[in-house]
Amino acid sequence: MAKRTTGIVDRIWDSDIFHSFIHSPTALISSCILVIILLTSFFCEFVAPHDPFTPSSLSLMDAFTPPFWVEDGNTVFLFGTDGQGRDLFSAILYGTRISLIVGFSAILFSVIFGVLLGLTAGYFGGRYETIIMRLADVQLTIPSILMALLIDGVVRGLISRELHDEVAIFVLIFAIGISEWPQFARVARGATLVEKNKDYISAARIIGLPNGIIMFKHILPNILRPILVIGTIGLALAILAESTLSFLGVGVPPTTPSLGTLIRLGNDFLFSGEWWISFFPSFFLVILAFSINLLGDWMRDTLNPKIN
Amino acid sequence: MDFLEITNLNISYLTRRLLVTAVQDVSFSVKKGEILGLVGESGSGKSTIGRAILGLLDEPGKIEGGSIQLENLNLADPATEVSAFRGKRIGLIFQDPQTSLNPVMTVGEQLLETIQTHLQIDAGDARKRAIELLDDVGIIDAKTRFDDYPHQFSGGMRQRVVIALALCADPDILIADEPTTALDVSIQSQILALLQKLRSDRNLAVILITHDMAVISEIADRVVVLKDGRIVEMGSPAAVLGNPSQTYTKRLVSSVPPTDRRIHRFPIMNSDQGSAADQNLKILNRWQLQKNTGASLVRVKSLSKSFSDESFMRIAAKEPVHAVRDVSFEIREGESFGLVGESGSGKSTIAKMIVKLIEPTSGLIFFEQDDITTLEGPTLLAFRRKIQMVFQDPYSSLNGRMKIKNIIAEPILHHNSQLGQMDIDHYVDDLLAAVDLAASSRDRYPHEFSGGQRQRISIARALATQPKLLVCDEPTSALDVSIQAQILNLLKDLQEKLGLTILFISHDLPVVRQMCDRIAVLRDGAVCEIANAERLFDAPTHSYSRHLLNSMPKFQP
Amino acid sequence: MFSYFLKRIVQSVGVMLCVALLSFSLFNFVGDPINNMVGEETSTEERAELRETLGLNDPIHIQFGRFVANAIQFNFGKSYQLRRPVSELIAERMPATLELVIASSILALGFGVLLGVYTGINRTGILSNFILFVSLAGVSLPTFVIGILLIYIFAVILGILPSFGRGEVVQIGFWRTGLLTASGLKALILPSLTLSLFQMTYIIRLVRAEIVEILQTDYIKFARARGISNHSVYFGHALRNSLIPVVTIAGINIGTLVAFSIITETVFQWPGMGFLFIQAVKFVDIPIMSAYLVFIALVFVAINFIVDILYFLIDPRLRTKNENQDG
Amino acid sequence: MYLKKITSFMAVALLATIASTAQANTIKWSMKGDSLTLDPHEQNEGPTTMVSRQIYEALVTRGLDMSIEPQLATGWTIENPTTWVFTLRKGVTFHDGSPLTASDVVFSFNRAKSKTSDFKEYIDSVTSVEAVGADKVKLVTEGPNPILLNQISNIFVMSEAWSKANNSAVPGDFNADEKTFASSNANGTGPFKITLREQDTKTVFEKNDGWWGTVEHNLNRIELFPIANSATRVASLLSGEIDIVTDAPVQDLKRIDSSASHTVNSVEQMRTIFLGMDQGSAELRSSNIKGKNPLADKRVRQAFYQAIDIEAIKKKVMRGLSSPAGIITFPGVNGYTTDLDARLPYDPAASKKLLAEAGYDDGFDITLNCPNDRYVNDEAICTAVVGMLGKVGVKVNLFAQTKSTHFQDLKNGLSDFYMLGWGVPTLDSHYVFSFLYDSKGSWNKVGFNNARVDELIQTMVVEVDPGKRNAAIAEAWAIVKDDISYLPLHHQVISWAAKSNVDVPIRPNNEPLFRFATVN
Repeated sequence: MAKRTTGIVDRIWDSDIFHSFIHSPTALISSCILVIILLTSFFCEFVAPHDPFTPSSLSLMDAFTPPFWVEDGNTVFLFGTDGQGRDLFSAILYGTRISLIVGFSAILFSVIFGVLLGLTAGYFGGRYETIIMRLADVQLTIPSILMALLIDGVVRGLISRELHDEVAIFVLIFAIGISEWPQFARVARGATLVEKNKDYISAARIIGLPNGIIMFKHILPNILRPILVIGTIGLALAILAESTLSFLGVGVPPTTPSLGTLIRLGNDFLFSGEWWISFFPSFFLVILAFSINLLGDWMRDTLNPKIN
Repeated sequence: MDFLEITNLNISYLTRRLLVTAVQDVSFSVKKGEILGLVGESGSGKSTIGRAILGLLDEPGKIEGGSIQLENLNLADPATEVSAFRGKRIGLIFQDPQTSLNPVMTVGEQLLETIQTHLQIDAGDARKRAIELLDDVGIIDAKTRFDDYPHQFSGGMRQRVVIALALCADPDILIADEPTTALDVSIQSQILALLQKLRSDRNLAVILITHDMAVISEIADRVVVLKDGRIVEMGSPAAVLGNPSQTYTKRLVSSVPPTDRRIHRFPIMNSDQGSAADQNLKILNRWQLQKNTGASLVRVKSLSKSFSDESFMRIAAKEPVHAVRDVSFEIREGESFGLVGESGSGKSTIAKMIVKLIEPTSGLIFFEQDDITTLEGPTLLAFRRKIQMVFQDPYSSLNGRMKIKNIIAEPILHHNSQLGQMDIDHYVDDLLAAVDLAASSRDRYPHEFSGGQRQRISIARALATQPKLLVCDEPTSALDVSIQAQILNLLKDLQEKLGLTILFISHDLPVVRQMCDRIAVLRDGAVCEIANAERLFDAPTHSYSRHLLNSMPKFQP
Repeated sequence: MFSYFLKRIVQSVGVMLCVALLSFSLFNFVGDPINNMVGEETSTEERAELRETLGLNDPIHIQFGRFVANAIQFNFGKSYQLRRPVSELIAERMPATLELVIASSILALGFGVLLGVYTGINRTGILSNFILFVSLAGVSLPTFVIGILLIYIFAVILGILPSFGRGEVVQIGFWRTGLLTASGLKALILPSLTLSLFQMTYIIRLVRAEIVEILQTDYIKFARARGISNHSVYFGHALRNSLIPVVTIAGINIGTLVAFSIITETVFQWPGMGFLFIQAVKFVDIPIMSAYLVFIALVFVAINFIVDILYFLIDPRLRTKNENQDG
Repeated sequence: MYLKKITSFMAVALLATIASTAQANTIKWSMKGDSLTLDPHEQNEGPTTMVSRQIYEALVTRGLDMSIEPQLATGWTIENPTTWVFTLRKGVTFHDGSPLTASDVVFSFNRAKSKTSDFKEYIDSVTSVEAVGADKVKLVTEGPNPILLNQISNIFVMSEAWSKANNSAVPGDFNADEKTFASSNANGTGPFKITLREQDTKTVFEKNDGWWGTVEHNLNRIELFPIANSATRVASLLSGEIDIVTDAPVQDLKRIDSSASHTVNSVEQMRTIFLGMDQGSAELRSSNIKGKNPLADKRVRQAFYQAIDIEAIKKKVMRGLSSPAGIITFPGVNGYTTDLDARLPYDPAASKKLLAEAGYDDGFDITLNCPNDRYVNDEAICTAVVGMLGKVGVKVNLFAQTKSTHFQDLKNGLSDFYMLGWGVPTLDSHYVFSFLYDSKGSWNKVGFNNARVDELIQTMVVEVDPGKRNAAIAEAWAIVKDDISYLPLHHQVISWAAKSNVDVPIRPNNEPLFRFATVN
């Protein structure tokens, strides 16, 4: 019966992946949560009840309003406000967007970079491969967080402090991205080595196809699955890395806070009873990372259980 | 009653979409001291039965009904603690000796462990017994090999170790699941001999599960033929294979390549697919046929290839492995030339060099008049067009992410890009027709096809450039005999019609005999003898050729 | 085998050189080293003089050579910010970090492998599913959040564990240890737990995946077919084969812990190198940064080397030459 | 061998644990940063002096009530306006047992005047120091100095013999990283002596049994743990690991106070927080207004002033722990009056109007430079200011950074609009004027330049008749207040949080005096 399927829709509907997806509660729930978070945060201008980042719109007298269900909280500020009278709910939406942007761009950067190097290294082999892979080793020698800190430090040294705040985001993206590429390069290379020795590649070469076509038309589509999986898990890690750096105060500036920055700012109020200021951003961060991880976990099990 | 009796066994797998019945109403029995052959093509459920007896069915396999009576115990009954009998009364041998031993334990450890699990004897005795076992299965100087790790044994030796392990608690019955499929013929014959010896020495009951009629016909006392989980017929090999009563068995038997004579085509009985012979080949219209002069198409002069891994970080380089040593031969237009040899004989390496996948270390290869090592640019492209290849593994030889039409159209486009979309589509259809595939296949993906169909597809792809030389590297060794017969027929037809020259590489002597006009026998990368097929099989001159032919299992119904 | 190790050593040296080059360029190209060393009032002549005496006019490769020579003696000059020799600063804080890291690696590896094997063996059990779920949550919790949480619960609400510092320390030679006093050990609990949690959950998942994969191999099936008891199948066969990847993980794990100690130390006021490093980054204190970088690299290289040796002990296929000529 | 090592470890460990357990009356003290050096002349910064103050003593000092009282000197006579003679206390010994002599005092003054000393400014008016007999010291100043006693209360006395023996005769140059023995060791005459020093980690003081004074404290031991992370600092106070925190974050005071076993003491600190507005430059660096300087227009400065809702800042940011300021000086300083300290009313409407009059109907851009780790909630205050100015149409970009770089920028004149806090160690208005209003004042970064004020400042220096001098001060204040050359925010209130059973009297200069502390 599998043979009769033709239309793309049918094929998807029929595919085991889709089937196991709609039959895996975790995958469904997590992806629903993700979709919601993505939409709300990317359209936060329209979703958010307030605009938390134009100072003139804030009123200091609103500061430290607790969440609406706590006494003397009100529904104007669902999750209450921070020390500047900023609506936490809105701030979180905006913050989430920044975290996501940084996470996505960073992972995209490292995927492209890593896969390109890994693919070519695996395909051409020889000296080139050795060099690339040694580079990857050296890169791996420097843990991501440390790498990011270093780069941030270097940038601080190179450009003026005012400028630094403006480029902070790009520094973050680059820093996190550059420190993640080796794992993609390794996986891509590994998969390439496997595919490269399969007969369909030999066939392609006997036909006389140029290397470029063989690599990108034949090999690349066949090694995307593992990349996708570690990419997803990498995304969660990237987001956490971003928030960690922001927490350490070397991330995005407080004027446009990411979740990590919000947590850092709220952390000062942890003992003063204004628990919500640090709680909600942390909560959102964990939910975000968690649902991405759940999805990645499910992918790992269905797409290819082999990689770890 | 017999020692092991299986009655109305039903086994089924519940997959996501439907309940697959793997085994249906199977009943047979084994006596002590007899070898029962379970024979059938892939999917016939023969291995499933083997596993079921040991209660080792893979998830989600389940015994639905029937009984497996080991003397007074019903192993099929979930209540009985089957694991208590594993290894103790029933031994199991796996197909691939490479993977069935734990790589990080010495064979000694594994033997001792097994022995002491079943027999209450102290380490000393256990060790003594282990070494005896190794002796029995023919491991030379077992005492010292005792402490070696699996990877230090050759494939044949490993399989002997596996057998020794299966015999640790000397069980009354041995289930051998394709015990020789992964091995070379010469080793295969030794292992089979060993099984026979053990059977008689220890009065073992042996269930031999295999797809290889020849093997069955050689050593089985009784044979059970399975198809789709049902028993087709059973009895003595002579009776069942000699004059089968069932059409399926007939077809099966008839598609086994005979070793003693060369037949023109394999008789395909009520085959679901008609053969290319009946219909006229549309691709002929495109094919510019020229008379085969019988002049030499490929000339190989003292060809050598040695592999040495050079990574520039390495301090001490290993000494290179000589895969091919000073090989010379020529292939004439229109003939089909065979390269035979056991694994590691370098036959595939030679093929790769001829199709210019890898470069020779030394020596020359001429295709038509030009030295292919010098080719590049347009001349290389022209060469590529004239020589194509069909590979062994039907699963890895097609890009799973591409539709069939694109797979086949790719070489066409690459070699004459001026063709319009229409022409290409027609061409693809014609090619599909040429290999007896429905035009509807064009929009499907490889995973939707069976192994045989995939081989047809890769043949179609190979034909797409209208090559002169078709290199077939073990094109059928991954297929069931009946499918193999069809593919071989197809190749024969195409060669006839299209005047193809074929370089046929195989380890399977009967197949080679059926396919090839001239044959080169290879061993450790060197040519032993080159001769006409008939001559070689009737009167081999080289000792190794003789050895090969002798150890090749004869299918004599 | 010897040549193998020789090769590894050469590679390690190569890696170290690369890292050295990195931190060297940090030194020379991030800001003007002179400016970082002297105050504004220093005259241009003095600067030129200093530049000469520091050999900043020599060709770059000579400078690099000198840098490496110094680095080997772990001489990275003085901290721009704290105005003290970097080697001294690092040496002062290293024990704290190492004790923290070692403690948490023991936690992470111990529990990680244990639970990993457990969940790998009974894949369907409720408990193991629970463990997996929790572990996934663990991978999603940023270290600093965990830290804050633990402080809040154990130090503030329950008040049973210290929330900062190392407690009473004992000086032994240059090493200042907190492992020998009750309060020192108590102070170690929260930070090491915080630090290990992320890695632990990570290891659980990796080990599990490994075990699951191995349990599907032929030799495990064959072992079962021989009637080998579950117990020895799991611990005799599966575990031993899963050791190789576990060792790799362990290696990387420890290195990562060193890096992540930065966060933990900030949250728990742990007087270690990470804390020092964060300050260095904020003040662009290049000497500390590059020294720390080299140190980390050293740790990693050392670990990798040990891992390689362990491979040899675990995997016979590396130890003995492969005599199998067919296939 | 190996075993031996182990056992010796154990022995040490045992001792350590015993030591740690067996202490009556210990105070565990914590603050954000550590003292940068133990050398009392090497570096002049809050925490450093706070530590030195417990170990070292000066000729005169300020008591709990901040009034000048004798310490190492029992009394002094003013022979003529420029010559002071101090009589030394008898029977004073250093921690190493050696007695205090006049030559020690002379040595210390010269040491404090040496090039590498960070305290030389305090006594740059002192031209000569000499011993008169064994127990008298004569100070000669250039010109009369009404605030000499204030100044010398910060000059600690060291042992000449000890310093020379440990080649610490001159303080190391802190900025050039010269460390001397005295930087990490101490030998004073004070009520406590250092027994353990781990920079940035732990410092242990023990009771000096040989102290000359009458012991009013009941401590055997003080342990100082610097904790940078304020959350951790509070946590450790609440969890009882720390007895007193001398810089508790205001937002946590409520919670700390609510805990039964803790108390919070607050007092107005001798520091006023204010904003500087560059009115001197021809053009602002960070503004979109080119060719002229909006802040040069008093109306604009007043608009800024009246746009700021100081009460909101007090309530929300400072949690009530601040007192709004009208001038940059505080009660207790000579020249302070409550009338001067009254603010212009908060009035956004008026503010808008003023801007319009000045021709900035739709405001302008400007950058506010702000420290983020110097004053109580400094960054939060700035953020609030940004919001409030935004409401009257001035678009302020906040640039907050760590104190060292903030002050650098300030010193290099890179800041148009900045936050600064000012204390008055001498408790005399002159200190404020000479630094902030003198046209050549080293901290006058707003380009305030008023000939009359410069005159008056001169008067403050030379005028010995208190009446005339105070008149000058009053006039000066009137001028600068009217000019709104700075935008005063509030006087900082400092709060110490401690366990209820620990009593350390709080002082407006934020310096604890543990010799008055008790534990019960």
